[in-house]
Amino acid sequence: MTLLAVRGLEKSFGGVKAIGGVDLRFERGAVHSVIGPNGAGKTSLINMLSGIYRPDAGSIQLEGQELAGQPAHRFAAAGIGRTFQNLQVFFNMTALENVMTGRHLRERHSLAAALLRTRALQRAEAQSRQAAHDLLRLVGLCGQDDTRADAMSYGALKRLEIARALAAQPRLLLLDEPAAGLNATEAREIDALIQRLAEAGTTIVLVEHNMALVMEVSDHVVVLDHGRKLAEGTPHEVSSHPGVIEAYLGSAETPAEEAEAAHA
Amino acid sequence: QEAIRIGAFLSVTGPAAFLGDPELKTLEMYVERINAEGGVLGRKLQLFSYDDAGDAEKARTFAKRLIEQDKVDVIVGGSTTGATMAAVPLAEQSGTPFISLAGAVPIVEPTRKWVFKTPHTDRMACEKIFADTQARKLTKVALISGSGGFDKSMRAECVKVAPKYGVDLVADETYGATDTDMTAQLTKIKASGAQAVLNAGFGQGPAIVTRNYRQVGLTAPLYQSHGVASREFIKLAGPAAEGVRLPAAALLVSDILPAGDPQKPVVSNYRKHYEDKFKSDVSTFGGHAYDGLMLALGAMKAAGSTDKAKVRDALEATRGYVGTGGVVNMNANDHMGLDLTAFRMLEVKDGKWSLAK
Amino acid sequence: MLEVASLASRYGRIPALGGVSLRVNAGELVAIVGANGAGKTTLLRTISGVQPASGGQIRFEDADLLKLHARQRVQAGIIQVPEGRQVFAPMTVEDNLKLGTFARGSLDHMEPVLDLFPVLRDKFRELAGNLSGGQQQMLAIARALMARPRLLLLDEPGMGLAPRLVAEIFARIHALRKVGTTILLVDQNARAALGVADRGYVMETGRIVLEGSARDLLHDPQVQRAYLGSA
Amino acid sequence: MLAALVVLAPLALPNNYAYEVAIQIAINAVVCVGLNLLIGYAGQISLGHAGFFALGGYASAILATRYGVPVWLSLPGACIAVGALAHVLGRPTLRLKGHPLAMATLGLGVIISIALTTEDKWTGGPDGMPVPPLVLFGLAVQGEQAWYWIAGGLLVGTVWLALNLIDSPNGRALRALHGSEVAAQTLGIDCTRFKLQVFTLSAMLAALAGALTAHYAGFITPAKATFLHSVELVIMVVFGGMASVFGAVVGAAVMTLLPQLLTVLKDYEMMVFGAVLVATMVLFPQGLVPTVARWWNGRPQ
Amino acid sequence: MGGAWLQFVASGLTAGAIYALVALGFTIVFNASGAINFAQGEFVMVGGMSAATLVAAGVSLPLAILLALAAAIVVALVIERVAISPARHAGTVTLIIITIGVSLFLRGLAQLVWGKGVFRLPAFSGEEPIAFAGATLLPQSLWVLGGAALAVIALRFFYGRTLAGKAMLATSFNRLAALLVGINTRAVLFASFGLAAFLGAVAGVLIAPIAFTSYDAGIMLGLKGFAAAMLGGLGSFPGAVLGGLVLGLLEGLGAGFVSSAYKDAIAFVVILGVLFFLPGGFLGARSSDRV
Ligand SMILES: Nc1ncnc2c1ncn2[C@@H]1O[C@H](COP(=O)(O)OP(=O)(O)OP(=O)(O)O)[C@@H](O)[C@H]1O
Ligand SMILES: Nc1ncnc2c1ncn2[C@@H]1O[C@H](COP(=O)(O)OP(=O)(O)OP(=O)(O)O)[C@@H](O)[C@H]1O
Ligand SMILES: [Mg+2]
Ligand SMILES: [Mg+2]
Repeated sequence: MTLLAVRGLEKSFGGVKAIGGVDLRFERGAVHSVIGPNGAGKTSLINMLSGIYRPDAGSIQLEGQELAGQPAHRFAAAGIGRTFQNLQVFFNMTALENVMTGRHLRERHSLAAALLRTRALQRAEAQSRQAAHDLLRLVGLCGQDDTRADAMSYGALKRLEIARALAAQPRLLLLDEPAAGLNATEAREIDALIQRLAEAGTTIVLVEHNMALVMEVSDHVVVLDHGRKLAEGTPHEVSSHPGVIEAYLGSAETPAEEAEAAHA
Repeated sequence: QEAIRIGAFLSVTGPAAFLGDPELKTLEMYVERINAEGGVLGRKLQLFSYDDAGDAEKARTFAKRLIEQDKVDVIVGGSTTGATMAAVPLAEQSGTPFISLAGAVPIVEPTRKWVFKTPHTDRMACEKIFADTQARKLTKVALISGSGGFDKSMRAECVKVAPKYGVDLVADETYGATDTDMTAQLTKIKASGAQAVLNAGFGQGPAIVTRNYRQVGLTAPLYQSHGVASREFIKLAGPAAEGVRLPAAALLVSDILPAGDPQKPVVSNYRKHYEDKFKSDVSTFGGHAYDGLMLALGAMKAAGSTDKAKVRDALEATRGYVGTGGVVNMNANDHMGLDLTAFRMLEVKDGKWSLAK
Repeated sequence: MLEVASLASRYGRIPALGGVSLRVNAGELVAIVGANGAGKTTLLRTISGVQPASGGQIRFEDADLLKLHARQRVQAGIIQVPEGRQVFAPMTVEDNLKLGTFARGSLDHMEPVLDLFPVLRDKFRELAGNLSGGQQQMLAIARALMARPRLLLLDEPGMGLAPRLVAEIFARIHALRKVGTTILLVDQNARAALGVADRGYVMETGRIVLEGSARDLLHDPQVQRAYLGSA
Repeated sequence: MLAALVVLAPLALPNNYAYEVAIQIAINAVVCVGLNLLIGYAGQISLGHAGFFALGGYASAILATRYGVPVWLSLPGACIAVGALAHVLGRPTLRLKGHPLAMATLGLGVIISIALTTEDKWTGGPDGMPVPPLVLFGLAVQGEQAWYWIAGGLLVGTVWLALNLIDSPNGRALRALHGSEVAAQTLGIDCTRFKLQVFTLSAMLAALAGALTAHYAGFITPAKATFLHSVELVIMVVFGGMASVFGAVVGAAVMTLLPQLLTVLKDYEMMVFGAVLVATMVLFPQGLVPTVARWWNGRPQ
Repeated sequence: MGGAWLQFVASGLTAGAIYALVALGFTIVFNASGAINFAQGEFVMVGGMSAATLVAAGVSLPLAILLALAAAIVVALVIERVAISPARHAGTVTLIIITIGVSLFLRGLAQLVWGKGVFRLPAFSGEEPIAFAGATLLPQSLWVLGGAALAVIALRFFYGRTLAGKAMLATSFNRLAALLVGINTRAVLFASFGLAAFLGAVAGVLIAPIAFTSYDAGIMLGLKGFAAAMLGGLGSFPGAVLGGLVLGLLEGLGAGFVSSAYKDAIAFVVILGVLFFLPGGFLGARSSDRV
């Protein structure tokens, strides 16, 4: 079942066509990876799928509901959550508050209730607090509840963004390089987390350069190059696609091996 | 023995500073002089003064402070009409004699029990000017005014009294207190066919108006208000000031007053004291403060005490006080006590003030 | 060449480095690996002088680095490629590269550096902030190279780069070492980092817990488990 | 704690002048608490709040004197009218950020101030207009003590509401859009709506304070609408500490008291005030309250 | 009112050139620190007042101008060391409030030193108005316009073409990165204040024959200069000049054709309108807000 269908999506900046007519389908509960060389347009795609950029042309339909052209918060309300390649953490808050903010769509925002601090609001707040606490534990930030975000290391912030996005319980989660800045062991934890989320029914769109992670978790991989779809298929199909190797993966040898060869 | 407490709140800084600054200097100087001469009623004077910076709200707070905390016997102050009006209810409520140094008519009309004022009103200035234009057979007059309280109040009074003098107002322009160029307004005035132009304003604006006036080639007589009655105006406006007329008190022309003028000794003395001490030119505004202080002290002497009610009654009974602003005769319906004769029509000649013919 | 002795540093009251000692010999490529928050970035920042030290010593050749400003350290040839790229976003790629020569180096390096990263040539007049993440990363490295570093501090140079480019970057780093640049490298891709390095250090919570030749570390089971993702 | 302070303070107030200052502090603090929600928490700036402050006073005064509306009605009426105006003006204005926003709000303030000065038929021009006294439940509120309790009560209420707001989903939304507007949007936060909400709220608080000042003083002049007064309000907020409700109160208190204390310096007053402001901001860059709070918390460790 | 519009334009240019010069000073400090220096108007005032009092004391005009420029620069550098530099790590808002404190301090100091009088400098090349097509312009206005033109060319060259200028810009964009390429960020702030004061004092000296000067002249100049800088696009030097001239023209034409009482309001309404459509002003920096 298709959750999100994208047709004829286009976006240019000045002379650069960041995305030039892309069609995509994201199936419910599956993990979709988007890979491609630097500057291929992956982040631009994510920005359009989350409503941050308004596409020049094309449609974005979530279960038949047209979203293109709507403000970003409507995308969120429709069930699309995301993380950022360039961190967008609320540095003026603690880790817990960051995640609690993620629950915005699950909360009520009557100004009167907020000003008067009603019983119902207090109960909801306690609930949010607990949920946020659990999410922090889930992404491996146990015990950091009250750490101010501006005192956290890069890797911790990446996880914090994931927890915050999860707090909104999105149907579609867009992850822009979640494992950047994490080492292989840490990336494995993200790997496990993604798989768990997918099993629970969340559809995932993953942009990542960590090929080990992509190969491990993806059901379906899209390769972008120069704003166009270069290839599409299972991880295996894609990784053996000559065009993909040429443009993106490079020679099969890993650099480490290459270097080790040099040592020898 | 306890000192007599004189309270003052003045616009020492802010847009009306050139009112408040000489006023404060005058009060400080004369309190010192009088104390040196032994004080009044055998008691020394003590001055409590605050700077309201031209803000009426601050003026009210300071008036309250003077009345409630400093427990002054009399208040001399209120450089601007706004500041004065803010303090009026407090003086009335507490029963403190209050001599304002501001110009507008509403301060003394209707008469309030405890409130007096020393300067001429802006209405008198308008009348003096229009009397002059009438004499010169100039009927089409253009108005230009600043946007401050003094300027707008005078403008409104001029509009009111114009018909009385057969004056037809053909233009009505405005400029901001800190504007740097008024040629746009003056060009419109030039096109209006005015036979004379009246500028209600004070501070640097009138000097710029005067310079721009010549720049755009206006030749009709230019009248300024009593608000620019100081030598600084001539300095700033330069040669363009030549021929400008304005109504002002005798103070500015003390040196050329005829010997028999009753004000001559008073204004000459005040001028000498002020200029010797501060090495700067007198302005009529310091004179208002002088008059205010002297009226208050005179009333205390007449009452023989500082009892507020008695001082008030004595103030109201002031007759024939010769001050820098003119000869003051107060009564229950007139808490200012000046008439048009107090104003002289001055004209700038050869870079100096002279009496207009 | 670089000698760090029981270096300590803190953020406010919170210690981030608790006595780190390490050594980088001239012409050597040394890698540091460690989990998130171990203090790798803090260590590099303290060496480059943008973060004050609260104790210990750093010697660079014969100079006491802690006595020098960040600027003087740059002049001495210590150049850092910071975490998170830190390009001058509202300026063009060209200006970013030119600014790389502010304290040392010269515009003559422009061509060779652009040859290393041809994308930057295409984007020469584009604002740095509009580049994609990986392009910015390349710009950050290129900017550092413009200064002809003697000691290059690399904080996660491979982050956000396509696998092909990662391979290339590490090859370049390796090549730089060959032309005599001394390099201190931090990268989450521990396999690649140790792959090109001569020696390595492992950091945990602000301390060095393990050191050795890169080869030994790569094969150390503990390192493999914690950082290389081998089960 | 603040409530206790407000209740106990009269013991230390020797005369009506002291009450007067206390009332001014309370009223300024109400404005600052509102403004701090906008500046400190939502990260937006306004250099035009003096305009709303003065409009509140004028609106209530004009409603009462021209249209014979009883003051207990004209006062809330003025607040609502100003709130509506702020809402309308805020919509395009709050699309701006940072310096352009500062400029735009400054412009709004200046325009309001010019209109109040120029439309003398309505406002009495630069010399201002008289304002009838506040009548509540058929009783005219008169005397400093009565006003003190009204202003103090209002302050306690405002602080309570503000604290509640900050610690609610709405408050978090405000802080979030401060931290990163893009991220806030992707969490479903309608940034425009929340910015507008807090802008309107703070404008209404300013209007309320302005109206109370006017009724208390018995007159109002456009001096309260000027750019300089707007700046003064922002200084109070920053001085006390942005993103701290108590900071706003402390800032208002210090910045209201200080000029009164410095009057003894006469000609040196402005210079010393400037120097004190600079020194405080250099020593307490986060503002008085947050920096002191940090020292305080730091000590036990 | 056929030919009058030309005089309205002349009036607008006279005021506008003044605003433009002040706006350039704002731009310099903004480009180094990202903060608005609300003491810029006071730098202008200090320059004008120093020159005016020196001339009044009998010093020749050129020497008085040189001394005034030096005085303003010294004042600004001392202030930078004492008030700005210690707070350079604080947020922008804090920095702005500090500059407001500095402006109060300078105003208070000027009031003590020079009193509250209004001063004037003699015009550099006579007072005889230049007439063209029925409109008139004071020769001094040409000095002001010329000064603004010269300043903008010099600044454009410095910031656009020299590495030192780019380094100053870079510091405001990213302090950390600036440190890492070896820029002395403290010196940048120091130099920018000196430069801003220099330019401010030049403005003060050029405009004092037209607009006069007094201890509180900085308030209006600061407000209008800020508005001009915003209108033209904060950070852009040609923008500052353009913004100043447009602001002046709006006032001149507004006063001429609409209402002199509302001319400032008209100008601000237009500024608001421009900002709503072009938040960066006319020539604001191309912004990059990608994530
Ligand atoms: N706001 C913008 N303004 C101008 N150009 C832009 C903007 N955003 C993206 N681009 C350009 O569009 C192209 C695609 O960028 P995008 O960030 O989508 O790449 P990406 O695939 O995410 O790359 P990476 O893997 O390096 O993050 C790049 O060439 C970039 O320079
Ligand atoms: N600005 C700061 N204020 C307070 N604490 C900080 C700050 N920056 C970092 N820290 C703390 O210092 C410790 C070391 O951080 P550092 O950034 O050096 O780690 P790292 O090894 O580079 O991690 P990563 O791999 O995630 O980049 C962490 O615990 C972090 O929370
Ligand atoms: Mg990307
Ligand atoms: Mg790091």
